[in-house]
Amino acid sequence: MECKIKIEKGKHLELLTLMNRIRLFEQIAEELFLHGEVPGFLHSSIGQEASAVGVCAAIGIDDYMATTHRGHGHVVAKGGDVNRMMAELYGKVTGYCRGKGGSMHISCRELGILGANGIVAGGIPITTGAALSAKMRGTDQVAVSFFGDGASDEGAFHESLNIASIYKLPVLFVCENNHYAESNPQAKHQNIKDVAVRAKAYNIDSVIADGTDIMDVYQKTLTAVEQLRKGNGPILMENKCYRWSGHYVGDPAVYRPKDEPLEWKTNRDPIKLYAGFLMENKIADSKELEAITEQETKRIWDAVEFARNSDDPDLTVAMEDVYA
Amino acid sequence: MECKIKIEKGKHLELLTLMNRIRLFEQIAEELFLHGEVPGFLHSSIGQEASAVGVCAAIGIDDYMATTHRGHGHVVAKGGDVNRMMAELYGKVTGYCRGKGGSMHISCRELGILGANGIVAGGIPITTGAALSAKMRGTDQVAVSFFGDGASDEGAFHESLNIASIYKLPVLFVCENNHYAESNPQAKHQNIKDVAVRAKAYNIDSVIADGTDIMDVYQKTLTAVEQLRKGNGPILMENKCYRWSGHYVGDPAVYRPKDEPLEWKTNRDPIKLYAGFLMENKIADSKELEAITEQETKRIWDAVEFARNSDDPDLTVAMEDVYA
Amino acid sequence: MPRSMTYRDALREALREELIRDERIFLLGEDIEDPFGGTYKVTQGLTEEFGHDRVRNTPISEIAITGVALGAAMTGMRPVAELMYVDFAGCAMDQIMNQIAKMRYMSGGQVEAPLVIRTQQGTGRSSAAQHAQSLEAMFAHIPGLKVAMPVTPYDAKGMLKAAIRDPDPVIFLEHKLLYNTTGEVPEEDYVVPLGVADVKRVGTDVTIVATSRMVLHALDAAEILAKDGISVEVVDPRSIVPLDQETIFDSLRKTHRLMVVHEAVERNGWGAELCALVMDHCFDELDAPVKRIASKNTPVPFAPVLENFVVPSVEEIVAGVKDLLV
Amino acid sequence: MPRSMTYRDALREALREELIRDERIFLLGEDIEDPFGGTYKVTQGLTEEFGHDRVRNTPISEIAITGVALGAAMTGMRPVAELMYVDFAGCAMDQIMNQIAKMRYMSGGQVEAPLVIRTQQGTGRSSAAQHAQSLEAMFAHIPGLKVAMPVTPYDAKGMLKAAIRDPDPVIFLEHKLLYNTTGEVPEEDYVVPLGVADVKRVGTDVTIVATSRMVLHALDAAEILAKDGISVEVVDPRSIVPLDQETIFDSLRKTHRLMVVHEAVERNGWGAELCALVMDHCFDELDAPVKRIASKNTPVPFAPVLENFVVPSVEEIVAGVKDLLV
Ligand SMILES: Cc1ncc(C[n+]2csc(CCOP(=O)(O)OP(=O)(O)O)c2C)c(N)n1
Ligand SMILES: Cc1ncc(C[n+]2csc(CCOP(=O)(O)OP(=O)(O)O)c2C)c(N)n1
Ligand SMILES: [Mg+2]
Ligand SMILES: [Mg+2]
Repeated sequence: MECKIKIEKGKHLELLTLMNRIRLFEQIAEELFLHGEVPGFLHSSIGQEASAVGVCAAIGIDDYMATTHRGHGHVVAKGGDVNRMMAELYGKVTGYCRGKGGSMHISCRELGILGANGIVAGGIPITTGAALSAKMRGTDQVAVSFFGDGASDEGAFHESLNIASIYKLPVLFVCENNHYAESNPQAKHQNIKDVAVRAKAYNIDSVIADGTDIMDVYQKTLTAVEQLRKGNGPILMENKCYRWSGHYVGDPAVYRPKDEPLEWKTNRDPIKLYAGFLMENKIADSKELEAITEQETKRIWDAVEFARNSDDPDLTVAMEDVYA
Repeated sequence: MECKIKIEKGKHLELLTLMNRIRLFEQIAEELFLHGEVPGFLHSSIGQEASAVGVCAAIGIDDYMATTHRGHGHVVAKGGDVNRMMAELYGKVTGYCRGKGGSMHISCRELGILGANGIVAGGIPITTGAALSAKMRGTDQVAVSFFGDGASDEGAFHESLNIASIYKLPVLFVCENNHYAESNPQAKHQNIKDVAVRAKAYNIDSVIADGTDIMDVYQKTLTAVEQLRKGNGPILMENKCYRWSGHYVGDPAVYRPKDEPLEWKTNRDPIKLYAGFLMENKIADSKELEAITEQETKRIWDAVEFARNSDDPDLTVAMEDVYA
Repeated sequence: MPRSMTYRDALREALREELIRDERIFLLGEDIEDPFGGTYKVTQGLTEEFGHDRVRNTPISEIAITGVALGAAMTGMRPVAELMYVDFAGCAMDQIMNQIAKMRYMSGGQVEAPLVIRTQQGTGRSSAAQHAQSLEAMFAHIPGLKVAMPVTPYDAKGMLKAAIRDPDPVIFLEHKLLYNTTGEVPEEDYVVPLGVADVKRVGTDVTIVATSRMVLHALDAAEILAKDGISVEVVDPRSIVPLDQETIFDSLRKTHRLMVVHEAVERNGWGAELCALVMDHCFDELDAPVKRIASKNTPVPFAPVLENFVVPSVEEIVAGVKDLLV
Repeated sequence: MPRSMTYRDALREALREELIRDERIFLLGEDIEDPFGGTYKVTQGLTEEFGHDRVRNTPISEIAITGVALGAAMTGMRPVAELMYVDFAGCAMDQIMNQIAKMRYMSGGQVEAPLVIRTQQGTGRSSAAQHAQSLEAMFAHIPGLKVAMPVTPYDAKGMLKAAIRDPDPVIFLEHKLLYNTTGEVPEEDYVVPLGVADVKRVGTDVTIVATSRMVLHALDAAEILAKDGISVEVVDPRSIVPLDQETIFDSLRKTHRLMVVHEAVERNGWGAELCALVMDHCFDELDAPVKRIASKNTPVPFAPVLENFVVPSVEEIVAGVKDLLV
């Protein structure tokens, strides 16, 4: 891990805090799901925290972001309130979407979060539209679209990158290549190693980052966003990473070689790597780091309490928001 | 124009005959359309004859081919009977589709013509499926998909090339880049000059041919088809060409620079170029060439007579073929 | 002062006036820019006036057209997207049905999707199976969408303005055979609100509810039937979502006989929904079963004789009304 | 000898037996290969038995899945494609509606498209707006498609075999809440032909026509109503295209009261079509208006309380039947 730019200690700790918050949110939600407390599906992003936090740290609250079924991490990284997130997972009226969206549809207007999406690649054109809107309104906002390696096989991916290139839109397409599309390993769903090569089909720039190395992701995103704000057109970023869990909570992921997750967990844990870096460089000591974990653990359990104590939506809520 | 392989005179004349047949079919159909004799839409492929004939000459009757709204040339090149084609344009029961398809839906089962298509890029996945079928049945058939530069922006293009690459299918994707998608010049619909670069996104081979030079198209297709039959996976071929007429018959094409069509017609007329080549190399003399034009002119007017004299489909035909 | 103008010009005038009124509005679609001005020339002249930024061509990418419109609508713009033919909605159906229609709901009301998808549908030009469908029933089945189907230039202009100003996504279905029809259109700004039916002809014996071009067929049939002393009321719902049920039911309460006519295929078409609504609300008012007249359950054939045969004709409507009265 | 087995296992057995019977058959879809065996595990074990050639994973590319299936079907194969959720049909709608459904017609009968699209739909697992729709009415509106909706393991197996052997494209709609339900399934080869309704319970007072999982609700309601001395006949059309109208009308001619229940949203749902058909053919048999019970006109909400609320319940059916009888 390498940091070539000046980053304040506070910023470092903030990044690590967010990574911990994501990890703990996912771990605890997973546990609650397996206990039957949380309905629906859950897709955990454990192992991909560096990508979420590294990218979102490089953009502002005014910038737009859209994500996928595996979106908790991105929402947290963009500043999402874990109380409202957890409540949404529980289907409670205090959730971001008043319990009508659930895990796969969390959005937050004030934070520029255009929404998770249950349709693979479904959010990519939408983010592209947000970028067009920013450009037409003459702001310097950018839009970030998160999606997976599998999503890059969808027609929606192709059409979005092409139109963004033609219109020179300030959109960062972030492919989190975790090497699997559900049960299908990358080599079985696309005949390329780097999704980034697909940028050539649209004559746009691309950049590959180590998605387990937050400093790498963060610095490369800063550079990319600078380009976007200059009006140089869209960029395709590929963050190589790995999802530790199954595709959804409950999936035993028998389709993976046994030692593969072990290898990533042991040697490429984004949080362990970053914590190690901070300690090695004497930016923080282990006490400080433990304090963060403790604080975030408490924060998530508080969120669980908040969700548990929240009300179910009133039945009338079901009939609202179909039309204005 | 260059011919590096041995081609019999008879073959040369056959190719020129087909090119003439296409040109005359389009010219006469256009005229009849403007006189109100032919209903619906017509999309003329004049100027693109070398691509149609050069490609189809390199495959056999058993091989599959699917095309687009601009498909008359491909059907003729694959061996289509102009009587049945013209009758289809007239909506007569003697047409290939008994008058139910029209210009945009001509197909011919016996000739492996899977159909023209009214949906841009709609035929690409279908051709891909035919290639999968050939592979699974263990034949050495290949499948050729014709489409335009505009079609390469559709999601269907992307998904088809990706899956063909993964499955290593014997499919030749032939993009006839005539530099316009309806009224939209290529530079306004895709930020690339060569559609062929898109092959990189799927890690497949590509080849660019001069779509006004039948010898170039033919020889490159032969090589490509050889690769396909060896099981080396799909290839993206791009034939650079130009449509002389408007997008559809009746479109004055005011969106093009005035001298652009003139330039192509004068200097890059595929038929003139080929005829010149045959004469220069003493393969045929002008008399022989004139005889071909005469014969084909008669053939097309005979087709018109055939169509005119054919019956409208009985009304009961409308209710047939919805289900088996 | 009303002037006579074509349906096409009325639509263009609506777009133009709205583009002037609100700078958040922009148009996007295939081949809509000048000098081409759209396949049916509705947008002709608008690029020249408003520039390529606000009237923008897209690649042939229906997913992108609709998805980009949605993203823009969610972030403060008011896009009017054009799908060249309604049939191409097939290419964009995920964005239409899973994203655009549901965004407000899934977000718990946080976001709006104020956008219009203008498109045209229908038969009559030998456009064959992939360019001549009528798909309003599909859209009506998707909660979250509004569905407009104007028949006159007056309605076209007023409803397009209403659609553009609407906070919800509206599928705006023009008809390819109507562009050259003419009618009176006021000079002043006006809006025809969605969800307000129009009694296009007053009558007492039978109510015909017809949509889009079939309103014209119904009016022609009414004229013929009048000669036989049969008085037909023609009700045009104008939008089928929202639907002005009351105007339809009021007419039924007067005539006690109802026919519904549309150009979409009969099976699971919108006429079925109207039958069901009448069952629910006005069963006792019926002196005869509701009569559906719709296209036959086939793809649209190319040959003009066949195309004419599968689509409802004035004669079929005339005969159907007589059936209803025996 | 009938054995009790789950809906899932019955479907798998149908696939397995057909894969053995006819080597032109192959399966394609996302994540259907072993060891994963499909999201709902219907295809589990089949790759091991038949290999990756005949049971093949695809990229996440619904256009390709359906389009490739069509191309293969047109050239001698008999593909069974899987869309993981019916909602994803939005991504493939062009291929489904403009290509697959219309290919035979557009070619003037030259080609066939003998393929099956297996998918699952419905609510009950808090899957929210993009994973819980019921879209049979959309498919039924597209001439050229057949639409199957089995509820029991017996029907599931027999109808899947019929669908695979059918010369036309069939949209085969499983229900996500039915996979673990059990029922008797014979050991011998059998087929349940499409277009043959099944009277799932005989009764005399009211006819309920219900589809898919709603058949179970209707049977539960009938049980409850029986205690009040109300005799309900439950008719399951099993496929809505083709539709066995006669069995439904025969039942109506006996009971003179009809309810239709489905899980798709009410507006322009299949229940509307049934109302219209009854209008056309059996109006005089009706002692009361046909009653529709269907999901409310909203996207499917996530929260279990809300999801339950928008979908028809047994209680609603019971109350509805009582209404029909007053
Ligand atoms: C259009 C569509 N097709 C299929 C699915 C089912 N599905 C959900 S997630 C997923 C895998 C996505 O893979 P990838 O894009 O790599 O993201 P990851 O899950 O690895 O984060 C699939 C197939 C879906 N939700 N939407
Ligand atoms: C899905 C779809 N979108 C749009 C159209 C309308 N359309 C027909 S042809 C065409 C242009 C096609 O351009 P290209 O692929 O380059 O082929 P060319 O016409 O140049 O041969 C368009 C936009 C269509 N038929 N289908
Ligand atoms: Mg992945
Ligand atoms: Mg072109």
